Amino acid sequence: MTLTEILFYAFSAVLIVAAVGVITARNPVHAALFLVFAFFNSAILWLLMEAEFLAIVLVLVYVGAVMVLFLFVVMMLDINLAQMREGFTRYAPLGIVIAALVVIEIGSVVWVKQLGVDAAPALATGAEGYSNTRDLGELLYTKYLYPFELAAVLLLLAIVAAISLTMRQRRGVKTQDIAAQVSVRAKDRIRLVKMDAEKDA
Amino acid sequence: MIRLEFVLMLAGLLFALSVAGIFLNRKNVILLLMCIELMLLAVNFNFIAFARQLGDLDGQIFVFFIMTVAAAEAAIGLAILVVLFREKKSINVEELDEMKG
Amino acid sequence: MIQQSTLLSIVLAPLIAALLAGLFGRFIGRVGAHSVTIAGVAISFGLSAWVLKQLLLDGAPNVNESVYTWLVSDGIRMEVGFLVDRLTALMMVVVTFVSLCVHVYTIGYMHDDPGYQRFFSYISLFTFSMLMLVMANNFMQLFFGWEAVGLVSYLLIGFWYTRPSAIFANLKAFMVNRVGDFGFVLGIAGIVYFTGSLDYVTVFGMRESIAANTMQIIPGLEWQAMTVICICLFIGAMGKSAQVPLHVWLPDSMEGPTPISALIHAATMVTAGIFMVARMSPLFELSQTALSTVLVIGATTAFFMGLLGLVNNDIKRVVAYSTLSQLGYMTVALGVSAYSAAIFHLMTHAFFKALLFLAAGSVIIAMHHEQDMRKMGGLRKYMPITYWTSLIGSLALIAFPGTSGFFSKDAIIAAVGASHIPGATYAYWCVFLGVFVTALYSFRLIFMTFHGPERFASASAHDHAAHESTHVHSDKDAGHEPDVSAHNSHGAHDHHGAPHESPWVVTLPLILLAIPSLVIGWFTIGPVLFGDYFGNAIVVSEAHNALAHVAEEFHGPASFVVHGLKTAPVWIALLGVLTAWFLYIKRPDLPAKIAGRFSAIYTLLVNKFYFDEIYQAVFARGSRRLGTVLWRAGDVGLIDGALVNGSANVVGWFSGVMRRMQSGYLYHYAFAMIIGLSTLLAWYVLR
Amino acid sequence: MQFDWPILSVLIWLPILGGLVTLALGERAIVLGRWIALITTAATFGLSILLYTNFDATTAQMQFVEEAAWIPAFSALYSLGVDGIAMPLIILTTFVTPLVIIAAWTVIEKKPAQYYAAFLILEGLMVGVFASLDALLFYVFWEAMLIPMFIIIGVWGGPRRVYATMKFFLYTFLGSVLMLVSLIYLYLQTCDAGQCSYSIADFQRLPIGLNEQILIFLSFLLAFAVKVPMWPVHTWLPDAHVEAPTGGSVILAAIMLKMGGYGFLRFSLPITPDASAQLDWLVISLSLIAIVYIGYVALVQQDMKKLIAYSSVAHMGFVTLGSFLAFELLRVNGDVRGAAMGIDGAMVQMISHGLVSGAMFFCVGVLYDRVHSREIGAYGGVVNTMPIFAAFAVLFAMANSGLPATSGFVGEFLVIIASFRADFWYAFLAAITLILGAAYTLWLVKRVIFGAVANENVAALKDVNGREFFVLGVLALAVMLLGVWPVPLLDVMRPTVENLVQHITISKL
Repeated sequence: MTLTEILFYAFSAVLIVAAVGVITARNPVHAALFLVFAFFNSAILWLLMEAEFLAIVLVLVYVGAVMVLFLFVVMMLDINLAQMREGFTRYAPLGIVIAALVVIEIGSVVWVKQLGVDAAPALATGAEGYSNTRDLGELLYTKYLYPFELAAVLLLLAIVAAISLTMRQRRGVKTQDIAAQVSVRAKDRIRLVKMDAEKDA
Repeated sequence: MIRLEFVLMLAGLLFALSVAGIFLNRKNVILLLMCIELMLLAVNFNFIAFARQLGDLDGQIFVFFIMTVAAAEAAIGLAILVVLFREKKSINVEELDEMKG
Repeated sequence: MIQQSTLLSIVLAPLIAALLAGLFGRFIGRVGAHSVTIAGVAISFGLSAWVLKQLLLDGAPNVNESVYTWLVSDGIRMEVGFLVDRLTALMMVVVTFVSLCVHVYTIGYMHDDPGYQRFFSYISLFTFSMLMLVMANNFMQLFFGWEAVGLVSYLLIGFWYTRPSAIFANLKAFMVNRVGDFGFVLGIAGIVYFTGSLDYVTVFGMRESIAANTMQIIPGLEWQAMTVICICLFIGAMGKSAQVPLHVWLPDSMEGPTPISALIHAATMVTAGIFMVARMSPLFELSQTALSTVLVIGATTAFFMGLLGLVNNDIKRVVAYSTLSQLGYMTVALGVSAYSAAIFHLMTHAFFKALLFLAAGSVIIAMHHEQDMRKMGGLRKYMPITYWTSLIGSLALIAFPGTSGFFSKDAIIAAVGASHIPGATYAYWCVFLGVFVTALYSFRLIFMTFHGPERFASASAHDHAAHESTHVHSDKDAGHEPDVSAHNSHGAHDHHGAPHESPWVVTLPLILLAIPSLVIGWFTIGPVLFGDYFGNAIVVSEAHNALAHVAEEFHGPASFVVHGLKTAPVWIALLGVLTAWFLYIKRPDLPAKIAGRFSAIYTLLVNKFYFDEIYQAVFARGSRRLGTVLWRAGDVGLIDGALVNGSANVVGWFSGVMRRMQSGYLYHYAFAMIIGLSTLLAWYVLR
Repeated sequence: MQFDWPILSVLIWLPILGGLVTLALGERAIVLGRWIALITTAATFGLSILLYTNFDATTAQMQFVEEAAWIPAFSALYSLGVDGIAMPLIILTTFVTPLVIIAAWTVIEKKPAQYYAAFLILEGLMVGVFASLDALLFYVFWEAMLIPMFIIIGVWGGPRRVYATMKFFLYTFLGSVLMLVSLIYLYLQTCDAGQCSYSIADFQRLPIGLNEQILIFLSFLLAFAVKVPMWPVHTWLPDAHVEAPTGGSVILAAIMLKMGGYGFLRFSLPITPDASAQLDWLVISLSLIAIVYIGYVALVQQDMKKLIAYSSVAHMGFVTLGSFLAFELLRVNGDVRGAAMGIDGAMVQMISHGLVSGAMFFCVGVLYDRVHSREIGAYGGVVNTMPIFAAFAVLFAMANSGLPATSGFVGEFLVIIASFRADFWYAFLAAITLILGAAYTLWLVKRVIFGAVANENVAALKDVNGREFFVLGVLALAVMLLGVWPVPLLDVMRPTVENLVQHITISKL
């Protein structure tokens, strides 16, 4: 058993524990923190699997941005925890059955059916001057250029969407509406009424 | 050498846990979102493992895109959550039944 | 030689006049309207008379030519054409002559009516239609004319369209006629089926081949094709000529103005059926079954409809029932193959019945549009011309020896007596007793109207009691002639003043019609009835040529009269007159007592054998009920309710069930997705 | 003589273009829009007259043929042409539409520009249906036509218009989707060396097995029977008519119903002659049921438009009856004499019914515009206040009840005579319409037109104005003309009809 393997099993165990923590934590803040922990573990495991760039991105983007966002939201909102925990275990048996089913399925795929995948010639990861980041970059900017651009647009869209969803017009703020002022017409302001002259009683 | 089978099992366990999490935390939208993140993580494990096994970086590219989408999803999901909370003063899923037929 | 243009002028002159009066009535005014239509009909009459003279005296050949091809479909030509032989020419003269008289008469009768121009337009249009009918050389045109006269009759019965009874009557008339037309069309279709032609001459030429065919209308029952066709055609004739059981429209048609009662519902249109059967004699001769049917129906009409004339008090209706009865006589004549006798009676009847109607109209004018005979009486001295002319008409009607009606009717009775086809005995008794009935109601009319005490002055005082006790239906269907405006304008005269003779435009036609009513029989019986007047227009097979037996004893009109005096019918008729005199002059209290004694029969007669009620219940109400059931249960209930909206409801119900699955809870959807996914996966992986 | 310019395309697209222009001008320029609508439709009618005058009545060939690639991938062609069956129907379309425009001149107050535009576009599409030689093109026009009609009933209709439009749309759509399946099947059958065809003429030549024919026939039957409409798929018609505005009812009755009859003659009979021979009893019995059953139903209607709608169903029964006589004739008599007469009768009946029922709906419209009621009970004695109108109404009623010298008589008479050759009882049941038709029509006339003035609404009626007089007068002239001079119509049809009869009596098995 090599060091790599030992590390893999160790961190795998921790990752599982962290995941269990995420789904069982009483407090959402704790859950988020468990998730952060899980991400860290995953990053380490990815490093072990020679996906250095993605490991770094996971930490930077997920832990640094997404999870912080989660924490913000969790803390900002006043969540009634007691209500949330009601009936926590109601569907637990079903959930466990389904989870077990998923595990059995994957297990059977992996162990029984043997996947039929032979190890291909490994990447020359050990070679001099090899960089996972550069290889990925080359692929991204050549073969996957259009998807990459699309992903960028997607993110932009997400930004715009998130802002437009959460932005709200505050009432009682006195601002000018230039368009409304310009397009106003005389008859909107004054109404001429034709009336008979007053008659004598 | 990390064996492919073990990575896949790890991912499977992770996935199963997140499924169980969805069942457990069905009322709390934030936790649901977190479980989805966890699920995506499990998927990413698979991609990375296969990328290594097959010596093909395309798998890692996929992970990259999945993370992009996950980030966008989290952003919008949380934005919706905020709006929802503003409206309902709660994020209890059981109160969100307006889509009822 | 008769030119095509002459014939065209005969039919088109009234049509053009009708169009002028109808479309431009507002511009040409009253005088313009009656001038132009009278001119049109006069041209027709003049030319018709000339055509008759050509055929009769100058030996011109028959005309049979097509004028216009209406359409050709599948090789069958449908045309407009003229077949003018002596039968046609006779009809043309009768139609145009009566029409002319009625036109003149109308000037007086409709003097105050706001629909003056319209009326003239209609009667001219009628003249056109009737001429097209009689001059047709094919079934198509016959049917055209047939329906067109029906249309004009519809319009004219409903002429006073504000009166509920009038528009009820015209709808009824049209509907009953349509029942006849229904048969008629089937008959025509049958003819086309067997001969592939609509042309008379072609069809008659192929009559033997039709007769050789049989049809299975009801499976297993072979019918002679000719019988089917003839009975179908005769159903048409029953409708138009008001034979039992399709007679119900004719009494009601008296809702129309009197001139058209005279023209259409006595003299011309109703005889179209008689004319048609006579025209089709080559076909009818080949089917004894059809002839028997004709005979029995005619005989029934002749006797039983006459009975109804005995109890009615409306002067026009009495004349109408007598028309029904006389049409029955004509039909009987057709049934015993005495076609020429039928046409002869048709002609004489046209004169004297038009005369009677116009005289009744004259009385009605004098009585300020009162039609109830119980409110008349003693009019003889106020209206001498009307009295004498209607007396002539009545004498002709009862077949008083020497009058025109005598010759025609006696010939029919003799022919029936000589016939041996099935039903002839029944028919003989019907026509024989019918003579008595005819005499009784005719002179009942004369006596009640022109003789006896004057009941009109005091009429208004006690009219209602008498009215209701004896005449059950008077308010509903007898109606009262005037429309509002006419009544008012008459009201300007002294309402209770003495009646006076009608103006010359009314009396002139009376006199003009009285002359032929009286004398025409003398001149025409020889050639028309026993000579070869009709030539090959009428075909009678030797087997049932009843008239030939009568002809053997014919030695000129005078001896016919003398011979007639020796036979029972004349004396029966005189007995009828005496009875009428006894009941209505000598002992006016007797009729009511008799009615009381035989109240069952009396009620039956007053209610016209309940034909109207039965038809109303079975056909009118029954159809409506059937329609409602079909609509409510079939369309609305079954098709729309069960099938159309039903299927929509099933979809709705199913979606309602499915909708409950859409709880709206996010996690339900999530669970469903996850469970579904893992199940699918399990099936895929573990199978 | 054929033109060197595409006259049929012009007939289709000119009104559509006019409609788009009217639509673009909008409600503000309604006066201009109105005139554009009128001029366009009048010009279309004028051009369709050219179609008639230059029509070669000696041949059954398609004439004025145009062909262009449309969807090359499916080898669908934009191909147009007319024969003796389509041409009269096109003229009927172009004849009625201007009258609808005139009748709506000042009556429509709600969004008139869109109203005119809908009718103009509808006209183009309807001409397209009759002129298409390509099945796919036909289908596109056939379905597209529903849209303007849907809008017309749905926007300008009566109070229950939503129900009526949904019913109308679902009914007709349900009917025609199966037709599309059949058309695609036929298309696939035509494939020869990779070259397939949507041409209707190719479909007609195609040999097909009996079972397939029966399926195709049934799918066509559903599509066309709904449109005709035949019993028992007729119940959309009364609702649609009742709710539709006057113009909508007129077009619906006058032209759209004819699409069903046209479909039978163009598709069912020639494409599936053997199935037609097998199943003609079905069509004939449904037709006879329609004639008698619907006659009774019409009798008890209280709503004028409903009554006329039901009478339309009964009259269209003659169309289907006449069209399907050929096979029975062949069985009974061993020859097809009378078949052409039946089809002649069906065609004349279609044209005549277009004129007469259109006119009757116009009449109801005239009354409705004044009193705003369609109930028979709301009227009575209209003749007192509207004599000219009454004259027209009686004329059209007479035509509706099949009086000779009006167009209504010709078709019925021909069909009755032809059906006698097939079976006495066919003729017997068909002839019952003489009685029932007269009963419901004249009873309507009696209750609405005749009688004393029933109420103050009727007393306040004003007789027809010049515009209404023109519309009714033109229709009256057409009805009379066709009644006394049907030769021009029958002459142009004859070769086509004879060819059709010949075609359908040859087995395709």
